[in-house]
Amino acid sequence: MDFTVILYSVVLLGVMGLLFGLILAVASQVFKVDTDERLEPLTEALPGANCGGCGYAGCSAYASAVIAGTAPIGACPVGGAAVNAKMAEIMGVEAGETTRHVAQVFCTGGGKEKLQYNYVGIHDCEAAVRLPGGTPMLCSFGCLGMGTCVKYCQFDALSIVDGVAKVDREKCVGCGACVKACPKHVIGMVDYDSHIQIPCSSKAPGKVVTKSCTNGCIGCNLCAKFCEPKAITVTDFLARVDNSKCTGCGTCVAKCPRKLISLVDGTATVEAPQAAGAES
Amino acid sequence: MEQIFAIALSAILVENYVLVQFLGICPFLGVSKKVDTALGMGLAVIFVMALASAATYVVQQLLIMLDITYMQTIAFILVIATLVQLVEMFLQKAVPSLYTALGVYLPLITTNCAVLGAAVLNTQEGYNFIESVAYGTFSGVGFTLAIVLFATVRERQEFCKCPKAFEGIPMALVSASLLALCFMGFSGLSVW
Amino acid sequence: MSETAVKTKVQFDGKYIAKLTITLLAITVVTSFLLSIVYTVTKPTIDALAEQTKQESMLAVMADATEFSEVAYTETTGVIDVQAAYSGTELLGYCVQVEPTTGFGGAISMMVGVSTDGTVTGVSVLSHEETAGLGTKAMTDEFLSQYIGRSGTLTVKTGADTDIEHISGATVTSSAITDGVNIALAFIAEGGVN
Amino acid sequence: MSEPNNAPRLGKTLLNGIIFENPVLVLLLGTCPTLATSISAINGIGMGIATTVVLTGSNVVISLIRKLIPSKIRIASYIVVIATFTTIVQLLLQAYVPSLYDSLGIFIPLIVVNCIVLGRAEAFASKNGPLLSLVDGIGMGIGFTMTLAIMGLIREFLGAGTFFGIQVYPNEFAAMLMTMPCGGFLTLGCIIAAVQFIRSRGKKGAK
Repeated sequence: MDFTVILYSVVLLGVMGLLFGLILAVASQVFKVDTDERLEPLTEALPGANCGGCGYAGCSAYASAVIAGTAPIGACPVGGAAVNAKMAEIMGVEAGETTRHVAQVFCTGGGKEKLQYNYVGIHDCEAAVRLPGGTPMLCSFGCLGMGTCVKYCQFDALSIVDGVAKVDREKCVGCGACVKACPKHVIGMVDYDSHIQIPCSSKAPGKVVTKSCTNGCIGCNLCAKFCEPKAITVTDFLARVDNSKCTGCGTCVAKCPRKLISLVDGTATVEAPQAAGAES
Repeated sequence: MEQIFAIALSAILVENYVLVQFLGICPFLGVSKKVDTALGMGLAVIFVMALASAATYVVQQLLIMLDITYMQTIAFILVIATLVQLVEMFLQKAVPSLYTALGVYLPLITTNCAVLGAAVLNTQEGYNFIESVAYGTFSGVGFTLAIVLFATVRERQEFCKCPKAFEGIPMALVSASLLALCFMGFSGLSVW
Repeated sequence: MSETAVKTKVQFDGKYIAKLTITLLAITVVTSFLLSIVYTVTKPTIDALAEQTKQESMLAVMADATEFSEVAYTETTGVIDVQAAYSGTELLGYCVQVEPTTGFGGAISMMVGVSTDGTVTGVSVLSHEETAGLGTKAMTDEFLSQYIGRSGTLTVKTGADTDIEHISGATVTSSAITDGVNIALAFIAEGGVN
Repeated sequence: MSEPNNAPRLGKTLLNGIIFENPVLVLLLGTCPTLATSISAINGIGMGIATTVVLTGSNVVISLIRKLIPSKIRIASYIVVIATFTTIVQLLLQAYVPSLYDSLGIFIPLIVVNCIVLGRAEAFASKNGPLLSLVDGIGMGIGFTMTLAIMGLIREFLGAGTFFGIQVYPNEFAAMLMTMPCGGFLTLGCIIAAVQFIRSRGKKGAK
């Protein structure tokens, strides 16, 4: 057991360790990025999906905005209450409450058989929308069903089911990426606990809609007339529901001649699609 | 001088680090979604590999002098890890956008088989100082060539319609295998 | 990070630097200490094992030798080590360890036994990186026994009058092994041993 | 420092490593050794076992010392610990279990640069207790070995016509390409595609 080998190796590695430790320490000072010490735990608390639901470029951008005070605590739709509590505790501020939002597709795909022309090209909505009339279908407001939103959804909550986009309400975290992505703007954010849904975004008059879609809204106003809490308003041939007023009584579901309005698994009402990026 | 050219040719084409020697595949698959991040990663790897080859050559001479060459792996790894940490700090300060884009793959350069592979191959081939630095740099260039080529292919893949199961990584791997096939064509090209 | 932040003079807080350096130093010292202990403990056994495998491989190529001794030799490329083989006191020949680099996967380390009259007494492969199932087919005893009794420079041809019948699918490996044998034969022929 | 009622978490971490977060198929770490050593099933399994040993050991060691290391030098120290651990395993094997060393020997230096080891050390071991890290190491190791074995079988069968070394069909018909690098990429791609297909089939069934 000659000790020179041990001595040499320990000395060599020790010297190297010392030297590199010094270099790293000095370098970490020279390259010190002056960050607020709360930034690290805050970014840790956020889910880290960088989805942009809070309206910022990513979790670290949102975290630094919160520290700079320009962003509210509860703006992270993905994290929900758990993240807000953690963020509030790090920032030493009480947490603002948040209502959970999910995406909803305002189209039943009723018009996908009635086409102006046969579209053969890149299987992508953004490509199809650039052609004359903005859509191969007769109905110029409907969902093209080519899955751009599916590509943008990081949480695998969107899928194309027989030609039209469908949202998986449980998986949807409400980040709003699909709302921005859809070139036909048929996807909007609604409250998770909305009672009914009117899945249509066609602003065309009745006789055009009857030709271009099997169950599109023709703006007949029946649902608005029979809704006691006056939750439904019809503007340019399209019915929209205000979630806060709707009590989920379901009379409009029975009244709608096109069988368009339906209960969202029996408990929820529909609210007008808001602008992208849900604010708390 | 022609020895350097021979090394360059072999390191970039004939024995390309990623596609022929299977070194450095993790960042190759992980960072090649966009060409600019791939290029950023490639340049960082070239920088680290050049410095690492130089530093490890000096360390190897030290090890031989003290006759403790069994410490080779540890000493090399320590040098490379420190170098990568320095690059990480520098990027965080100077180019934060590239730093966030590279994300977890920057520390992974440390375990990047390519960097340690270059250091170990340098000692095996018995190159002198200039040759080993040249070998390190040119294998970094080979790595960058492979990763940038691959990134351009992957960017175009976003719009092609491929079977659901093959979307994402499997499709990338299939195109990587075709790329490897092309690079196999160079194997007959031995210069010296 | 507003623009008005004046370029603050970089202040070194010593405590942080010390903490960092001490930790790294501690880690490197502890790891190198542990490693060197294990190395010195295991070194004798490893050397003994290596010596033993070497003896076995030499016996494989020089069956009736009883003991081997180090021999001084002139450095030639491809020759790694040479040992004289004796049975009792009478010199039988030399065991030449060669490493042709023309293998498919890389270097192949081989032991070639050459008797005093310059003919091959045996060939065995010590280590290789050939592809399993392909290159290894050229390392069977049946293939290696072709070299026994041969001398001069051997060629691998796929014709009738060939010295060595190569294995289809393992042409590169069989020609590499033939190179190895040629290196050994040439080395002894030129009296590499002084 | 025993965590209360962590039995379910242990099981979950173990399964996690094998299926849900399989290091190669899902996390896409450690692809270098996977492609390099899966030329034959025996090589693959050998590499898998060697990696499991080192991964488990270094996971435990790192989770023990995780509190002492400041974040700026965490990579340097972790990788030095891993490298030391690997070399010690190599020396011990070489001295005391030479037969095993002959088959696994060439893989061990490869493990130091295996992204899984440092990946798991940084992602898991530096945040959890030694017990959980041990289980995670084992889970990841088994997942890695399984993947390598499957890859090895396919590439060996297609590329060299052998099955664990036994010649199954004459060598002339074998596609030598599969043992080459491009075969490796292709096989890994198809396996991951198969896994994605099974998982998407599973989801559709569940909905």
